[in-house]
Amino acid sequence: MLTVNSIYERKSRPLEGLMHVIIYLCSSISILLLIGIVSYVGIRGISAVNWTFLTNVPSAIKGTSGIAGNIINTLYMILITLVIAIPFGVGGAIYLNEYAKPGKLVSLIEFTTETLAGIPSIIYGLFGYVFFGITLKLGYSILTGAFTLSLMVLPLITRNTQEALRTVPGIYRNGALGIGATKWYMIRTILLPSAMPGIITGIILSIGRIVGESAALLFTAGSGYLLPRLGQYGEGLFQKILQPGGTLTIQLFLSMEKAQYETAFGIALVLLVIVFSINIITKYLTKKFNVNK
Amino acid sequence: MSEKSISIVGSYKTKNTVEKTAAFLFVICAFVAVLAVLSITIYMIVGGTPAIFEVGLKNILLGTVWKPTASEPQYGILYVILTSIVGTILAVLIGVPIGVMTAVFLAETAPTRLSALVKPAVELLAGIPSVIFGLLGILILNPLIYQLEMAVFKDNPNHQFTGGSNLISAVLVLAIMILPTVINISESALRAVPSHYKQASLALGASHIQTIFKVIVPAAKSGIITAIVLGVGRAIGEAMAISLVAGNGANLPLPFHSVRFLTTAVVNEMSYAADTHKRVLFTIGLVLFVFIMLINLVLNKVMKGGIEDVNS
Amino acid sequence: KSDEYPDNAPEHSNNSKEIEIKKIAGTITMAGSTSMEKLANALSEAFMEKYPDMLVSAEFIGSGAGIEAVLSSTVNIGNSSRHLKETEISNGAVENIVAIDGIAVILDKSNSKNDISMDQLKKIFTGEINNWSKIGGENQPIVVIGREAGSGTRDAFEELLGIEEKCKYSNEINSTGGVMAKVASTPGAVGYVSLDVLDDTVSVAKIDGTEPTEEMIKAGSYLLSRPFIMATKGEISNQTLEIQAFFEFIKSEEGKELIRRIGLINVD
Amino acid sequence: MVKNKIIAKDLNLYYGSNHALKNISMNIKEKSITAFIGPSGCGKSTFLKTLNRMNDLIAGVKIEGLVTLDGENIYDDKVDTTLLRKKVGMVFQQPNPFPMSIYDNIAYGPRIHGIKTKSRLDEIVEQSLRGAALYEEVKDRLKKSALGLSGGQQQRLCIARALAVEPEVLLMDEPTSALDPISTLKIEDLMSELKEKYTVAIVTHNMQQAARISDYTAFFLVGEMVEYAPTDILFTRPADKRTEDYITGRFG
Amino acid sequence: MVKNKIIAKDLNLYYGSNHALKNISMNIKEKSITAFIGPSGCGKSTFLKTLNRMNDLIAGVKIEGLVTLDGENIYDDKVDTTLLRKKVGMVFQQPNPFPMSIYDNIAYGPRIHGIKTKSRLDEIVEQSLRGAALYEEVKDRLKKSALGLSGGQQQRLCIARALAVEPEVLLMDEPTSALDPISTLKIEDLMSELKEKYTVAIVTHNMQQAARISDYTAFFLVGEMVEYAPTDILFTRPADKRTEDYITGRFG
Ligand SMILES: Nc1ncnc2c1ncn2[C@@H]1O[C@H](COP(=O)(O)OP(=O)(O)OP(=O)(O)O)[C@@H](O)[C@H]1O
Ligand SMILES: Nc1ncnc2c1ncn2[C@@H]1O[C@H](COP(=O)(O)OP(=O)(O)OP(=O)(O)O)[C@@H](O)[C@H]1O
Ligand SMILES: [Mg+2]
Ligand SMILES: [Mg+2]
Ligand SMILES: O=P([O-])([O-])[O-]
Repeated sequence: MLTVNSIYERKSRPLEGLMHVIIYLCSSISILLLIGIVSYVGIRGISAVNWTFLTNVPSAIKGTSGIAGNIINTLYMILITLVIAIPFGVGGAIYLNEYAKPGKLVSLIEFTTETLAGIPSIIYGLFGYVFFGITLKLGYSILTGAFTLSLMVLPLITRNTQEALRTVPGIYRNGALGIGATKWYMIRTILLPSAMPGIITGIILSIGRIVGESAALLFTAGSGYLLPRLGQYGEGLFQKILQPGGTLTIQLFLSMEKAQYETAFGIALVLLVIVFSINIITKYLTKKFNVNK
Repeated sequence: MSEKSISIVGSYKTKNTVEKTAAFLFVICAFVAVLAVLSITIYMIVGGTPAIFEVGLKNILLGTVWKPTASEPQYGILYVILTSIVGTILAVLIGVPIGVMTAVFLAETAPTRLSALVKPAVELLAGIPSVIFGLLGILILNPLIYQLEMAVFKDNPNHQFTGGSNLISAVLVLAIMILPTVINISESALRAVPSHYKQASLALGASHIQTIFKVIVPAAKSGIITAIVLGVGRAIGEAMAISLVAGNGANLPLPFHSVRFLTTAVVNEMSYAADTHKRVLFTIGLVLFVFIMLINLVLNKVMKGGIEDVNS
Repeated sequence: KSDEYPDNAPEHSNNSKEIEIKKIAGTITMAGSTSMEKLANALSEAFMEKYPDMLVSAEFIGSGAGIEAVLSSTVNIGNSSRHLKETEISNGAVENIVAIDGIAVILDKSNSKNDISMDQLKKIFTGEINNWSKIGGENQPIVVIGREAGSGTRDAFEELLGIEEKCKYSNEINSTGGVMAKVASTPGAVGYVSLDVLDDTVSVAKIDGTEPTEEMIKAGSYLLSRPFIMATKGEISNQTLEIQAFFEFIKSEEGKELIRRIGLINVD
Repeated sequence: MVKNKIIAKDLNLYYGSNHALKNISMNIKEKSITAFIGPSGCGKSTFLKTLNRMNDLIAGVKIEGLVTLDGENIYDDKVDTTLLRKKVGMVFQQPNPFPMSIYDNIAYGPRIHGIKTKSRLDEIVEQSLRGAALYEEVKDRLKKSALGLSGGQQQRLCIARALAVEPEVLLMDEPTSALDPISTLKIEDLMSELKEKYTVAIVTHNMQQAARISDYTAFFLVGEMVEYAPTDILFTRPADKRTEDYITGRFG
Repeated sequence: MVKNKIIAKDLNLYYGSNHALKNISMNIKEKSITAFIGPSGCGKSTFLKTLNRMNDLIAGVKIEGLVTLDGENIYDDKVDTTLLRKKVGMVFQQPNPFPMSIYDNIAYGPRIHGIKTKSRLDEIVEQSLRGAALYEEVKDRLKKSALGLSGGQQQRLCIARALAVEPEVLLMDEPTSALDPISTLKIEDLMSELKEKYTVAIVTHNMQQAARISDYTAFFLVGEMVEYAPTDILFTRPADKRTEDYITGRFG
């Protein structure tokens, strides 16, 4: 059975062919769907998007609508959430992968991390408001929202970082430690750079989650759409963090509530562009710092 | 770097401090998740148990009628629980294989150019708010499913038409929504498999497909499982989109029934509910929460169990 | 927070002259019904225009949550698109009706039947009539779209028709916009929404031959309407000067004009 | 007369702009051991990989020229590379067991090529492990992960794995560089046995090894094949000055 | 009299239930080369790793007994392992360059230990690369990734990297098994130079190598140290029958 004569005698492998078909079928389905959705949003959204839309805030009196305030709030939200979540997420992953001995504790942490990933946004919203908003007295504010979202995206960052760390070959660790590097130094110089692609995946997914979130934010960051008042020395930019701020998605949600679908799709398109740009920038940075070439 | 012999004992104090501090900080980071889950659990229990005493656990869990605002309110969520179970399982059964296969395609079989084009689109999709998925569901998917429904129940005067907002639509929307998560994470995991596995397999005369499914996918198993777990999490936790397309009737989860998921049960009514109604919604939240814990436990046991013996 | 009011209130109690209140500075916070978003945002914007040192913010978290928030003194005003419940009133919430919202019955555009009697409407929503052909329309199943339990719109609609607890919805959707989209895209669908969101994606049904317009509602010939409430903890007169000024503003001609402009009906 | 199993003709290979193999022409004789020697980086591994098209996997590789196996051009479009690689097996420089059990590692190839019966697989696994002088050491832990083996054990496992598909040609890239003398001797003995049935090509740094086991030796230098001759001739009467310098250690 | 740099006393090591080192006692002399030989899986690498506590990193390892460096117990709780490992450097069986540039690979260790000046680093990098007989080959691409080097080049890079921190003891686990004879000879020469200043312990499969370069040789068998003696004595008049069998290839 193991003998074949010519290397040209291609065996027919029906299963093989079938698997190919399945792969192509599945990927066509998802790719077409994904591209379809993106283009649909683009096409319906483009008519709503213009300069006024992008640079104004809504006013019932002047009858203008616009999302400038929401764009700024969204950027605030992404930035602050990531600033909070990345250190904790990456740090947690490092602990799990590099320090902790496999056992009950690790299982507990991994289990709770996964549980966090599964908690519905509405519960985050209710909890976040009670805990950060009321107990920590932050009220409806961008910061309350960012704290809440940090918990939501934590698992994305932790898990992806962990996966990435897991694939860094053990021989790198030995090499560094064998020269007398401290563990922390080894982590900083060898592991983190090698794990960067995974961390980036986590960040990209987190950004997606942050900009796409509505239920959790409605109850925590609220829906303010006004531009930050700059203040004399720009201190308003910091004060804004403690004021309510609705992200684009909140505004989208509210537009949808009022059946203003064109505005909703317009905002969705803007969101796509923002997510796309952030992804591109992140990719560029990864490539620049990628060590695994 | 003195060449004089220094003792290996007890010097480099600062280095040790840095080291210890780092280790300590990492522990703290790792415990954030535990603390968060703990606090949320307490919050949910505090919020969710009063209604159990008021209404009775049996009446809530095994009741089949949901009429929270009636003069004689009924708070039965059995069908809602069933819907969440059935709906999530179906969505995962559809979404995960498609997602994983797409990841295989992108990581292994697609021409580099194509995958360079598709990958950003997939990542983009992760950023589309669920509301939009719901809206697209209403505008595009529901009408299609409604036609199917009308064809199936043409001569059935007793069927309550859902206008396409039913279990089928909800499952399809959920399946689509978990795609980006599953694809992204699985693809990264597949790409991270060391190339020498692939080489070794090919050198034994394995075809590319055999190599993919017998070596590469198993080697990426832990990443793919993470993808699935996060995908399942997203499916269970999703509310905004399916509340628009599922119909939200508290009915038995049959394909053409308008159905209500645990999440939508909470989200839909939380904003306007008061008193017992509101407390019951917290109880539903608690049920959902327990549910998520159970699923994670099961996934951890079943799926991870398989990996350990390989890596040990 | 609320305990401070009695101390401050007497000082300004006879104070309603604009010139004096023009100086007021501070914040007013509202939270509550999403249906009232347009109203709340318009009022706060106009109010801030008039009193530039004021900061008025509104959150949209639902009527129940809004009233809860005002009762716990988290916010100053709770916006509710339904009447307050007895428990809420006994806890100290006061119902201040600021505007009236009409409820329109909507159909998908392809539906040729657009005049429905009150009685037919009841039967449609209770499931007695499940095909348009039974009331002279095409042979098309009726898809009944409603709002979620607890919705102000739904409460009002069912109460006005006297069909509480009897409705057989095939869909319960938790937003006005969702109902609009669903009805617009589903042949044979019927639903109800706030008057101020109507657009040309759906057609509006006449009820007993009457169209839902401001005049008809005021004249009492169109029956489907409900109040928009800005609840306070304790009477308005017991609130801070700023909040009193806000309510003054709503009742002023300027406020009434604004309410009319955004498609709502004034209380009087 | 000995048949030419593999013929390379005017073979050139480029890694991007790096011209890694220059005009290599060589006939590899059937049922014999051919050794490739030369300093690090001279292209031995690269040349070996052209013989079963493992270089196909590297992006940016360009290959010109001809390689035939039993007279069939292996770079022909019609070639089924899986069949080619089944016939031309390979053991790599660095041990690369799969992350699965020892048993499954060995059974991997046979299973792929359609063998499913347990008893037959058991037999192949045992035979191949014995063939690679590993059976005794691992027979009690066949179901344990192969990643727990020591470096040398891992490499022998890889050899066993390659043998399990019964190839016609076996390419070995420094297969014994991670092995101790005992195991090395066993593997060398094995190779001598194998050449009764199979054609073996081996890259080695160990000139004694080349001299000891091979029938033909090719000497490479910076991408060129300097000399190719029967082993005894190459080591005793090298035609090229550079070969002589290398084998006498007078190089560089 | 030659000082004992490292003393191991009644050392036992377990990988879980696998008793991998059994009662090893050995004095490693300062400024000399000690070779460990023995068949695959006998515990050579494991023993080597106990000398700079690299085994600490493996979960489930239990170590009993004593190892001292200059009289200090290296398993004492107060020991700073980073300092220990700076003093006791290591080169691994498998080349493991870091995923960074060639320059940064070499500068990695010195930087850890506090050297920041560019000129000093440049100097160390060049010196170390020359020491590992790699400088000429890579001098034009110091800023390129080290992962692009061939196997042999990578291993020499790792040796250079270890030299760059100027350890007192250098542990080498088959450092030349991936190298061609020319590079091997250079490394061997280097080791002979190194022992002027450093203490070197090397695991090797190549008995000729052990005989050629080492001053003392230890022969291991299934976790036991069978014999430990000056190299010329061990290879010419082994005290133990098993040693004799092994070195004459009459084993197994
Ligand atoms: N994947 C690759 N991409 C680019 N260049 C490569 C690649 N693999 C090898 N090279 C280069 O091709 C040349 C030949 O490499 P090859 O690995 O064939 O050498 P070798 O003779 O096997 O060396 P060694 O004895 O060290 O294994 C070297 O200069 C090497 O740097
Ligand atoms: N990490 C580990 N976990 C469990 N067992 C191990 C581990 N590393 C080595 N062993 C076992 O310990 C024994 C000694 O291994 P070691 O690597 O020290 O052998 P060696 O003499 O260096 O062999 P080689 O010459 O093949 O490198 C072997 O039986 C091996 O299987
Ligand atoms: Mg090579
Ligand atoms: Mg070893
Ligand atoms: O005002 P509602 O959204 O509750 O109808």
